[in-house]
Amino acid sequence: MSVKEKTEFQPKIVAFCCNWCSYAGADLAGTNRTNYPANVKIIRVPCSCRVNPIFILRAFQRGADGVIICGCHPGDCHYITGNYYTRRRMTLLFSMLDFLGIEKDRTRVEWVSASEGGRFAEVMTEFTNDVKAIGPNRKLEDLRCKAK
Amino acid sequence: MLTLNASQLDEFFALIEKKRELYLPVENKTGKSEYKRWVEGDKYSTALRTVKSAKNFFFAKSENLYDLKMDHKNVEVIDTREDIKEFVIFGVRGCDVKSFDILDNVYLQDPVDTYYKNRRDHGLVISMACSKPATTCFCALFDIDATSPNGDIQAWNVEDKFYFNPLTEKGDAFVEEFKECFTDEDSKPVEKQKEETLNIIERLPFVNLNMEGFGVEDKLKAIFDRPEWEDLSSTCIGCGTCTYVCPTCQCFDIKDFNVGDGSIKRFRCWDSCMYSDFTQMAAANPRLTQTARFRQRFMHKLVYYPIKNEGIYGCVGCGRCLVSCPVQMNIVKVIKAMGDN
Amino acid sequence: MDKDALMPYVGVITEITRETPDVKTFRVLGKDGKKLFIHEPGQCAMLSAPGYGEAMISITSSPTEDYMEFSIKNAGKLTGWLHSVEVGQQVAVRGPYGKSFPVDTDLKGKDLLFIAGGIGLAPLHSVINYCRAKRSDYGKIKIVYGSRSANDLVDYKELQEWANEPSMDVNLTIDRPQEGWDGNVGFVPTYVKELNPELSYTVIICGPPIMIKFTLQGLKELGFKDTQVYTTMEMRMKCGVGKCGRCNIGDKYVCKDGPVFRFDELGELPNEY
Amino acid sequence: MQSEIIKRTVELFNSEEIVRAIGWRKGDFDYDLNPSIFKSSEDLEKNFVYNDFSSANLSKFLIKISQKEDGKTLVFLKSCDTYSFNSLLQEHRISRDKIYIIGVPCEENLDPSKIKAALGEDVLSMSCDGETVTVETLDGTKTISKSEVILDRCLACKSRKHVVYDELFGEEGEVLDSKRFDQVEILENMKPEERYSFWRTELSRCIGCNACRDICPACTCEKCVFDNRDSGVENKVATNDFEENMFHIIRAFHVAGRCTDCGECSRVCPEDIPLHLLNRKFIKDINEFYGNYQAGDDIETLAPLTRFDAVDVEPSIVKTRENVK
Repeated sequence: MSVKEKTEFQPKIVAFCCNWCSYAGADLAGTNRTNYPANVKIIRVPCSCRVNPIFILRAFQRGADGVIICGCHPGDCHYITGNYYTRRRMTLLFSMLDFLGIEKDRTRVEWVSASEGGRFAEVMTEFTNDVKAIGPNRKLEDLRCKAK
Repeated sequence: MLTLNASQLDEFFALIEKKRELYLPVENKTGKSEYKRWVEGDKYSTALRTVKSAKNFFFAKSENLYDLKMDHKNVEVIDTREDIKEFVIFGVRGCDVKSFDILDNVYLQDPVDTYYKNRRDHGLVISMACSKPATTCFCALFDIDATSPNGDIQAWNVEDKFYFNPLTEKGDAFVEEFKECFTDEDSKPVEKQKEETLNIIERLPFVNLNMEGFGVEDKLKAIFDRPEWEDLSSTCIGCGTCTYVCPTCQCFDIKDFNVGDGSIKRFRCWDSCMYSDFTQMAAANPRLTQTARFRQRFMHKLVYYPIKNEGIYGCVGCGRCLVSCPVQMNIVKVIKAMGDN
Repeated sequence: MDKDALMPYVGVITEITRETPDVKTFRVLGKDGKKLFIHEPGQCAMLSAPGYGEAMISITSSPTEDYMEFSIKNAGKLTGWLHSVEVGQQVAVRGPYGKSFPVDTDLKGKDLLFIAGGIGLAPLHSVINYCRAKRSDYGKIKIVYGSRSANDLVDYKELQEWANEPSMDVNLTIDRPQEGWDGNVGFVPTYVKELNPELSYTVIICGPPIMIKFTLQGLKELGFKDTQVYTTMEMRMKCGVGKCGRCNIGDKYVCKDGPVFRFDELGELPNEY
Repeated sequence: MQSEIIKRTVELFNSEEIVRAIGWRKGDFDYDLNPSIFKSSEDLEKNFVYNDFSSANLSKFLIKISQKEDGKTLVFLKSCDTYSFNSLLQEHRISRDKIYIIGVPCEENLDPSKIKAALGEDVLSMSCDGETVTVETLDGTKTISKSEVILDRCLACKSRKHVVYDELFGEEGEVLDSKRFDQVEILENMKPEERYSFWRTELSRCIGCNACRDICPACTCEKCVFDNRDSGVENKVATNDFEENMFHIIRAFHVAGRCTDCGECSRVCPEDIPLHLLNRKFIKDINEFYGNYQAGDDIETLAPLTRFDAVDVEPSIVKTRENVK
């Protein structure tokens, strides 16, 4: 049992977090000492709509097993409308990734506000477990980045 | 002449594959043929031409040159070249075989490109004579005999028999190595097929094209300044299709790929003179317009290359650009507009 | 397997001198303290750093020195990085590439007139110092060098040294008047005309294309012939060995058949440079 | 039809209404017409061809030409090309007042490569007379039924209606009830693994020539993201699977909501990759999620990715919807 635990797959998760909500939410999770998986690497963005589809693909190229985008709840965008655009773009992008046969559970968008530290931790734990369940990213990997 | 029954072909391939890597044209999903590493069950495609040429075997479409590592102030250069296994390319048409000579003139001249040479040394070319040339073929224009192609071993496919004739030492050794596969038979059917094919070649639409005026130094500027370039290139979309399907296009780009752990893979990949960032100068890009870039490609094949290489043109008449160009512009139209046709 | 021409050596930057606000001179030696390779005046080398790409840079130092130097203007990704590094930094270097100036053949015994503008002095620097080291092989040496301002004059110290040598005639000019500058003010082409050099000179010119164009016009008016003028060209290169195709002009490759051209040779090429 | 078109265009040239025309120029064969600029009525009379192989969508060439200061340019547009034209107009890439459009009627175009695949490579000429295609080869005359050799994109024609023109030849057509999403649905109904291997097989043939991008009337950026040296995604030739996948995902994404489904990308692909399926997937999703939208239908409606609705579906719908496996 203990051997199995040691060799358990630890996914790399990239979380693009909006500066005005979920990034602060992550901070809050930290100050509240709420645990969330260490697999998550946060990249701060000024708004969830700053996330270009290329960023997501590049994250997979560089070894991410899952990519999550966190923004303000619809209607609460610091820039008024940014996350509405994110919503459309990501819906279409994720659908396209699915169309190419890439696992649906590798990508996610969540709305997490600055006050939702607990929810941030929950979302990250859940997402990490989902990605853990589907295993390492093979379909969008770049072997050059995985060697050694 | 050495022969092999078509029914024994797969056996022959299996035997080669045991000792070397074997590549040959195989029909792909779309019904066109492509070179592919042979695996049990693959059928040799007798299609006239593959979509991509065979140059990839020697001039790889992308390859790692070396790795670089930077650790603080230290830089390390890591040679990543690997030993290449002996390989065989089966079924290369005469035009593509000739294209290897054209690439040799670039890559084997001083300083020798070791990446290219390494593959050239380890590859054996079994060519295949054409029996049904297409109306878009014009290899005869460049003195290529499609019925008697070069290569280490030349081959013919007449009905259900394959005939082989080694041309080089390498070819002799190969034939010797696999001699139990062949029987010796009369070569009359080959001669007959050659005659029939030559008969077809004479009736091809481009057989009377005229290359006079190209490839000579004193006409360089005259051709360069021709006003026709503007019209010919007016709808060129600047993609790289012609370059990448062309068996003789030889330009490449060198780039760094950041692996992310402090090391860099410096690789080279095919590049196209049709792209706007191909030639650059600090002061100004000398080829700012698509017309200039279009002209560069054809001048290179028809004028510059022959000046540098004893009159050999940088085109083998394979006809791929006639089939693939998105706007149906091609070297034949250029030759017709610029030459004495 | 033999070392491939595309594979670089590792060199160490042993000295960095600031020449002007945006030009630094880098001394590069092998890890063993020796020169990486032997070059001829006017040849280039490909410098690179992991992740910053490669750039063809002319070798500034004379072959007669026991080191190799590059004067580099901060202009792009790689050169910007070079300007940020310190002594001891290693770099990848391959070369030497290209044709040199014909110092031991056509130029031997001739009077030489060097005309340079801005960073264009860098490639000529190698030739000038070579001629200086073998002074008796050449006739008179005249240098005309111009820049935007006095601060932008590359190798100012060395220019003074050259000027102090009785057998060398150094003429400096800057584009606009400047406080503390008592030399000539004006563009290089005009200054060359004013200096009215004798026709015995063989001219070696390097600088911005516009300067070359007008200087050449002026020289022609003075009676100079194309066969008397050499230049060295600049173009972005990738392989440096005449294979990758991007520096192709007419039937010449700048990296291999150049970068040094005599003007009558250039005249035979299509006007794409 | 061709002679009528020529006659009218010559009139326009003579009345100095137009100074140049962009059309299809006669090639070495019937089928290799190249898009070209005609600067005089003489040239047009001699070399203009409109036939079953005039497949090229001429609208994108107008970007470069309509920037010229002098005079009007005439362009021949088939019904599906007019959608691309409207799209360009909407994005201010061309100026309408410098262009004169002649709408030309379009029956299905023919695919020379299908004809060659069926009848051999030694084709000298091809012509279509209603239902039968007659082909002259070195071996003699052969025939084939037209239905077998129609260009793929025309098999799923979305509209025979010209949405913009100054002058129209033939009857006004209609928007068709096309089955163009059938193939997308077939893929959607596959298992993800099957879809992945389908696309790997297709995309692994990609030679990185950029023809799909360069021919696309919706790809009009002055500097493409794939041409940006510092983007980290720029590449001439894809080096591995990832780069192939990425190029095609991003290419399709960048035209999502703007693609009129003209099918030029698949038509010009030298490797016959069904690139239009990627674009159609986006169109199908957009119709499903945000209501029916046809890019180029008019020039007022905002493209779906440049607007939003407060009650839009959440991205999680990709996981939960039932009609897609």
